Amino acid sequence: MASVRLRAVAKNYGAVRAIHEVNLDVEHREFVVLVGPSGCGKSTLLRMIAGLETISGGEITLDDQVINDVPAGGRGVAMVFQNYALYPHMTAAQNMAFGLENIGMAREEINRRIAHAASTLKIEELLQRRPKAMSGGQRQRIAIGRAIVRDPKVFLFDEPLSNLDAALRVQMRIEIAKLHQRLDATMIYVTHDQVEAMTLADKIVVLSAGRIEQVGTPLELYHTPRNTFVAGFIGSPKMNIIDGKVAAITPEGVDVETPSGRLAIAAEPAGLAIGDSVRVGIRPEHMGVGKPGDGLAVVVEVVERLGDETMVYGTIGDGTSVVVKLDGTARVRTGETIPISVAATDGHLFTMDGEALRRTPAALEGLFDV
Amino acid sequence: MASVRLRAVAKNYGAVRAIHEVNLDVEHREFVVLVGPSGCGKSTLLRMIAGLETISGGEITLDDQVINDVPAGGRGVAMVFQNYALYPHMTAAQNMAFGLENIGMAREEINRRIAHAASTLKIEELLQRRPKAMSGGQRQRIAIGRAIVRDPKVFLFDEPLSNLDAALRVQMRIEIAKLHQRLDATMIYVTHDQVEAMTLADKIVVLSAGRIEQVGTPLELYHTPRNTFVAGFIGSPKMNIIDGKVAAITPEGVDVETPSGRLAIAAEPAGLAIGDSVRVGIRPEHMGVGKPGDGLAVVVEVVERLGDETMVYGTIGDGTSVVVKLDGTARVRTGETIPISVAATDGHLFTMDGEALRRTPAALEGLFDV
Amino acid sequence: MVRLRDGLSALAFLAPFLVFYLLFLVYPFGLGIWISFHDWELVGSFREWIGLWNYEDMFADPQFWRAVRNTLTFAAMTVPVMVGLALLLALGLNRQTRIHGALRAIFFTSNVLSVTVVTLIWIMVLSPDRGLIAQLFRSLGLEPIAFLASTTWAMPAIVATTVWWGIGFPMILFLAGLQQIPGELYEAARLDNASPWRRFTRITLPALRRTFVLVAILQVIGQLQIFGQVLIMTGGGPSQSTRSLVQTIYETGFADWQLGYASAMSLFLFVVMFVASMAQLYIARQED
Amino acid sequence: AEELTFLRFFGGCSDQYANVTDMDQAVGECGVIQVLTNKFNAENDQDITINTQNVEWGVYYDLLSTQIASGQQPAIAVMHRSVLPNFVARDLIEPLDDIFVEAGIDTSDFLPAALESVSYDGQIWGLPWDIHALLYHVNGAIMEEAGLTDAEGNYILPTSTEELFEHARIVQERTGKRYLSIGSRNDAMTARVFNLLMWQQGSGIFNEDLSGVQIDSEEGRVALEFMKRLYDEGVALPIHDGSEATQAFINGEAAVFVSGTWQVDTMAAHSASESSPLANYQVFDFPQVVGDTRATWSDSHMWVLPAKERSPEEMAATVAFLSFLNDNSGQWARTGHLPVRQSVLESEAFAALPYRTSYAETTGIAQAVPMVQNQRPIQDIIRDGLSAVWLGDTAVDAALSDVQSQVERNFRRVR
Amino acid sequence: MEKRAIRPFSGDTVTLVLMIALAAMWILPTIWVISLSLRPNMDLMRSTAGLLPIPFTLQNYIDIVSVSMTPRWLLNSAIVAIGTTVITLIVASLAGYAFARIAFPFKRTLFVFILCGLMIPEQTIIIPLHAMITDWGMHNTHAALIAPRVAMPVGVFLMTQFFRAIPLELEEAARLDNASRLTVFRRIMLPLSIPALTTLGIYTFLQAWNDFFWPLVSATNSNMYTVTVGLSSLQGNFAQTEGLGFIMASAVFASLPVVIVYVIFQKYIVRGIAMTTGK
Ligand SMILES: Nc1ncnc2c1ncn2[C@@H]1O[C@H](COP(=O)(O)OP(=O)(O)OP(=O)(O)O)[C@@H](O)[C@H]1O
Ligand SMILES: Nc1ncnc2c1ncn2[C@@H]1O[C@H](COP(=O)(O)OP(=O)(O)OP(=O)(O)O)[C@@H](O)[C@H]1O
Ligand SMILES: [Mg+2]
Ligand SMILES: [Mg+2]
Repeated sequence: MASVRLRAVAKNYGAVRAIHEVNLDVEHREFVVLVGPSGCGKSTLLRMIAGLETISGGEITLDDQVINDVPAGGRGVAMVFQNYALYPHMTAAQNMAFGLENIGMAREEINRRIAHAASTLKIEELLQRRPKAMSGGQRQRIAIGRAIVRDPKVFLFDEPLSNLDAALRVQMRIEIAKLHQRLDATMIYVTHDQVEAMTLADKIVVLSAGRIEQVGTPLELYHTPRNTFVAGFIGSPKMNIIDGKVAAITPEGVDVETPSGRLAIAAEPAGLAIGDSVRVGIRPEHMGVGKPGDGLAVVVEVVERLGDETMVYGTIGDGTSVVVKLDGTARVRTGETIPISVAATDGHLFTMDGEALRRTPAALEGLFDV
Repeated sequence: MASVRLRAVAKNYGAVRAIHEVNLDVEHREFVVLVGPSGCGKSTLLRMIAGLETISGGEITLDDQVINDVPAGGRGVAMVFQNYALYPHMTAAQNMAFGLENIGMAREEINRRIAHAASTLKIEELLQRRPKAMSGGQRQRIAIGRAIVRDPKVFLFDEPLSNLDAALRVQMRIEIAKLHQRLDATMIYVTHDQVEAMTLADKIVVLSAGRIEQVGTPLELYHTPRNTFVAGFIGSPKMNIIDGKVAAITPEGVDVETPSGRLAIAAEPAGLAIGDSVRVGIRPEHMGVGKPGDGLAVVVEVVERLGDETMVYGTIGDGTSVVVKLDGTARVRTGETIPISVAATDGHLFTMDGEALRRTPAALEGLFDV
Repeated sequence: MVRLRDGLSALAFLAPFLVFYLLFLVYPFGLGIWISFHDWELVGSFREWIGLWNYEDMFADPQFWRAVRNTLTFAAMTVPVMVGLALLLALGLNRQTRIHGALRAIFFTSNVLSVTVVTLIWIMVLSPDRGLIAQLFRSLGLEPIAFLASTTWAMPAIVATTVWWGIGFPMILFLAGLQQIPGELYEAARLDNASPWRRFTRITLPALRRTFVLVAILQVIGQLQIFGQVLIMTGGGPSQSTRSLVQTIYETGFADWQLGYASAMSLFLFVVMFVASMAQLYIARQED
Repeated sequence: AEELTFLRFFGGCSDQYANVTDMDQAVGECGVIQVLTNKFNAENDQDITINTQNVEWGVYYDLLSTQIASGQQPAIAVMHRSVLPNFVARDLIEPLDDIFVEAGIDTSDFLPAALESVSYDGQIWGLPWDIHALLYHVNGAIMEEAGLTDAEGNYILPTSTEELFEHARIVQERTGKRYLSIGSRNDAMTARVFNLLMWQQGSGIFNEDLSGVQIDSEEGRVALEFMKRLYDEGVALPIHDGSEATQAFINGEAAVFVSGTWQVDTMAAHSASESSPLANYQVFDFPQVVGDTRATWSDSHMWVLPAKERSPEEMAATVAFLSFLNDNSGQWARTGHLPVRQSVLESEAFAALPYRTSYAETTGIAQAVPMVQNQRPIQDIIRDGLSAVWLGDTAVDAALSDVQSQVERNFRRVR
Repeated sequence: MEKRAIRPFSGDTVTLVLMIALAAMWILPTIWVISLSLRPNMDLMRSTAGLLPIPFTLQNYIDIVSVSMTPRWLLNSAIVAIGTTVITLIVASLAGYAFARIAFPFKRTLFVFILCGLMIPEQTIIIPLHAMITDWGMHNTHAALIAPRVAMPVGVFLMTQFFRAIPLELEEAARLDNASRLTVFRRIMLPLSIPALTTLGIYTFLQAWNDFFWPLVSATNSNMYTVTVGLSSLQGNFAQTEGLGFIMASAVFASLPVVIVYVIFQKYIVRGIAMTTGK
């Protein structure tokens, strides 16, 4: 059992408030990913849980024990650092043993644990090497190994893959996913890479400027972002946001008049009146080429052909840039104007201050059934 | 006019041959992208064209003038470096002016050119800043500006975007594409990012270990890779390569028996006999969930849900890893075995030493019509 | 073609320094070896080739050996104190606050004073009737010690002066070394339950090994060259107990006029220092 | 206009005596020579300027040597008789016989001892300036307090080793003061006293024909044992260097100060001050403390012309200054030094100087180190080697043989 | 940064108090000497006790400026130290550039040959150097005090290391910009190496200013003394007795320039040291 709960946790650096009264529940065996733009407080939050940073306010509990004042070493959490933080003058085995020696564990038990971790991570042949003599991926594994041998209740990862190259990153990402399946531990993972977030998380926490914007499963965030910040942050290329005015309220949702045409969005019109300014959000992958005169008129500026996909970068009437993702054989040329159609159930609607309007049940149907 | 021709160009570093007699034609106004794995010689080739590296053998011509011995400054080429290589102690304007001052250009002409380049790149308000006071993207633009003011016949780019973050990379990529459309110049561009290669290039050159593997348009390389190296290099996630044996030769192509099922591939069976070992190549995006018992049986290990797409990592009978790209709502779970179907016209066939067999006309139909 | 052009421009860039280097370092060094084979006097024109006689004389000269012994003793007393204290200071002052910065500046500032000023200060501090320490002794009801007049205390007094003078530089070297240790290592160690002492012995010390070797080499080389402090503070006394090798070289050459003999001694010093630094480098290499 | 560099020790007081040309205001060695220089600069009619370069005397010869070595010889320099042979042997200074004749300097007016001290190899190398010797400076107040006075109130001085230690004991007992103040650490006084003690036994550190060293001898042992006993019994303080010993005497910490003629004027000045603990200052010939030969240590100062190219004008200017100095050498005697000219010795002015009668015999008993090369390093060896006995814990025999062998080594390098 | 707090030893107040105490001990002699320099000589003959300059006088400093040779010596020191620094910076950066950036035959050999010079201590060559300068008749000149210091290879080594760390692309960009070697050196490399030049400059300045042995034997004319030698010439018996305050004032006065240089540039010194010992 290892559940972590944050209650109104806050952090001040001098006069600067880095974290604003955050509440968060992490359940046993859950894989929670913290995402957000640089400087939003991801690392700070993680380090407070680890005990590396004092807590300015609120309470952190681990299995219902308040751990605010428990020193880092005693919390039963292990951390994998971005730059690994391996002890450079110790071999891999010594790196792993260090923490166990510090608590006076018997030599045999230490060796047993190292051997076990090494076989789990397939790093047996690295054990006698120093970090200097290892590749980035190997160091990463040793760093994880150092965490594993301590048999922690909670694993903390602070952007553990960001120093690796793209190919290795994918591979290590999958390894961490497998590790999570195998180990009986809770994991809290910081990243700014939203693919990592989407693929690893049971639950994603989107932070912005020290506050939680939204917590949910990857698909919840993708399909029902609570505001334009989350909508823009989750999904790549990011969701197109187009300003418009409410033209009609229909049983299926809201019709919006945009500078380049009218769009129907399957969203609840709660509080809206005709003529109100609103923002329409449409993901590039939900756009398609429609019939002439239909949907949005987009002036094509750049066409990128990626093989099975074609990315179209264009603008609409008021100059807003939009990105459209079409299939690999789409016939589009630079300079032409193409009609872009969007299914009403794929659209999102936001108020001018960015709050999402609830999508209709029709729009959500089937999305979370996987 | 600015065409670059390489004839049997070679480069030795001491005893190491970095480039093996490369032949390449770059036409006027063409956008040629060099790709290949790290260390394959992309930068070396580019730097030989720039004149920063001596040429150990062969000839480089620019507009039919041999330029082997012309010093770098005199070739009329400009280069944009990976880390920008802006002079840190000079303002943006001084950076741009430096090269022009060195050839003794009149002050007014220099100012005119800088003003013009600045308006092209929308960097007017950056001109008096030092590189330190700029963001990555802004620096990138200044670096391009420094190239533009020299009014070069050929632009060389060595991984110009690799230091930028993902979002900025996309934006700058588009700007470079627009720039190419606007300027009357030939561009040679090095990258290891195949998305950049696919989206920017008129012509891609795939290098491996100092040799050219294949030259062609992005779609040619995507649809008709000449060998497994190119097939693996172009497309993301990379093409799955599965070993098998020829089971039948049919009018439509070749049937291959793989460890996890039989696949039909629309490829010319030239020289193949039943029972020969072959390799089948299938791109993840061309795989779909088929009927039970049909196609390849894939054991699912990890499922990554990216919103509108689902990546499935699994293995087939002989342990080969495969990646399958399904749509966002695909119902797949870790641990289950799913039947993966592939259209015969989407498959590629290679001999055991990696040479591609020609795809049938039926397979290629319509692919290059866009 | 290119190589030739590069060669010429390299020559142009190097020439100014090479002129100085050859003329004022290489040539004198060679000349020193040449002189050491002569009975060569400072004044007048007497220069007679005597082969190895200066060296024979040197190895048989008890004065010379006394100076060597004093010099080695001095280095053996100074270097460990210097290295140890510098490390302690660096550890204690490795924080980026104003007060720590000010303290660092205090320890470093004495480093920029010249040897004459330093010795002037310390002659006064150590003076038995008017010195600072004497005042302290008297206030404690003790009889002040005439440090520089005592064969027992003169050397330690010079060591103290030297440490006071020179502590800043090794301290800064250690600070630079400390600051290159990534903070994450200590965080990892904290999560690993390491006590402060273990953090020090298992993380800090190993990480400082290179700095250690560097500091030690610099100190050994520097302290073997002790001259000004001795010349000014004790003149080598009392009764030769602090006479150093460089002082002996100075006096042999410039007071006794025997440049040949002095050259032989300075080449001996060179060899000692060379061997000492090579030995330390070798030890450092071994541990890698 | 000629500018001459004038290299000397005797202290730096150009600031204190800036523009003073009145000889009456000059006190001490430094004052006299400085004011003389000022006077010459002010009064000579050939537009000659003398630029004094004063050097602390401990490093004086190092500096003179390096100046000569680097071709930067001063026009005129001061020199001791003891180092003369080294400079003459290497042709570093000019012979002066002809110059004296030309300048009309009358060598026959020089006292024989003075003439001897500037002569070497049959030629004259310097203008004699003084003869200086070790004296017995006495703090009369302490002597009186200790009761070491005879019926007429004259101070009782020792005539033997035993008497000396007896006096020391008495002073210690009756006044709580030390008997002797003497430079004992890093101080040439050590070697001077040792030479003096050897001579009082009718010996010397070299044998008769200067072919050998006889420090490690019976006489040497007696001398050193005597010195050791001084320190062992607390008669003198071993750690005092020259200036500390001086200071101690001025502060009234010791009854007797062993130092040279050069201190007479200074001590007299101190004593003259009302509140000074140095009261009733007197000075005497150095008493017989060992052996049975009357002797005290002496050396002499002279002015030499370092060998170098001189233009006739420069030479003329140099000679003019030399003549001026010779004419005024009587002034120098005021410092306490013994005069070098017969005419000065017989002058009324000299006779009027205080104390001179109480050490009148010194001229007669003064001995100087023999005219051999390398006296300076040799005396340094003696200084350092012997003081190890009281500063360290070297045994007398070991010290003697150590010094003997070192001096022999040095002697070998003489040519 | 707060993170530093967890490094061993540096955090707690006990350490801080200890450090402050030690620093107080360290600075005490200096304060005392400054205080002595502000007291009248006559007063000091009686007693040197006390840390405060009571009675207070500036007379010693006035004497230095008006009557003593100290200003002259300061001028000599300044000429020598600044001359050494400027020339060293020029020749060392030129040579460092060649070693860092130009390919030429026997480069490695030559570099090693010059590094060997690092192993030769100043003291070893002073005797022959003296003989050599004597033969050239160059003693008692500023040039003789400057030249041997310029010959020290430390600067070349430092500048080579520094230039090597400047991205090669900058130079390549300049080559594409038609810049000659000299232009690259002057307009790109030199401006970029200002931190290194500052460090080297300060180091050279301090070394030259504090040099003792060489000026002691080469500058034998009191007009040519540097402050170090001049002060030591004052320091005889005189120091102990009559002119104590004056001597101390001279010492303080002579140290002021270096201390000021240090205080102004201290962050470069530290940075430079970190730079040269990094990795
Ligand atoms: N020691 C500190 N002192 C003052 N402010 C700090 C400190 N550490 C972090 N901050 C501030 O707290 C905020 C959150 O920092 P944090 O490191 O948690 O961001 P992050 O989300 O991890 O960013 P990144 O993605 O760049 O790692 C930032 O604004 C940062 O400037
Ligand atoms: N100066 C050099 N000396 C020796 N070998 C070199 C040198 N420069 C490059 N090489 C070698 O030449 C080969 C090609 O290098 P190059 O830099 O062109 O690769 P690249 O394709 O640009 O790689 P990357 O994608 O990592 O930039 C590599 O094997 C490299 O090790
Ligand atoms: Mg972070
Ligand atoms: Mg490259």
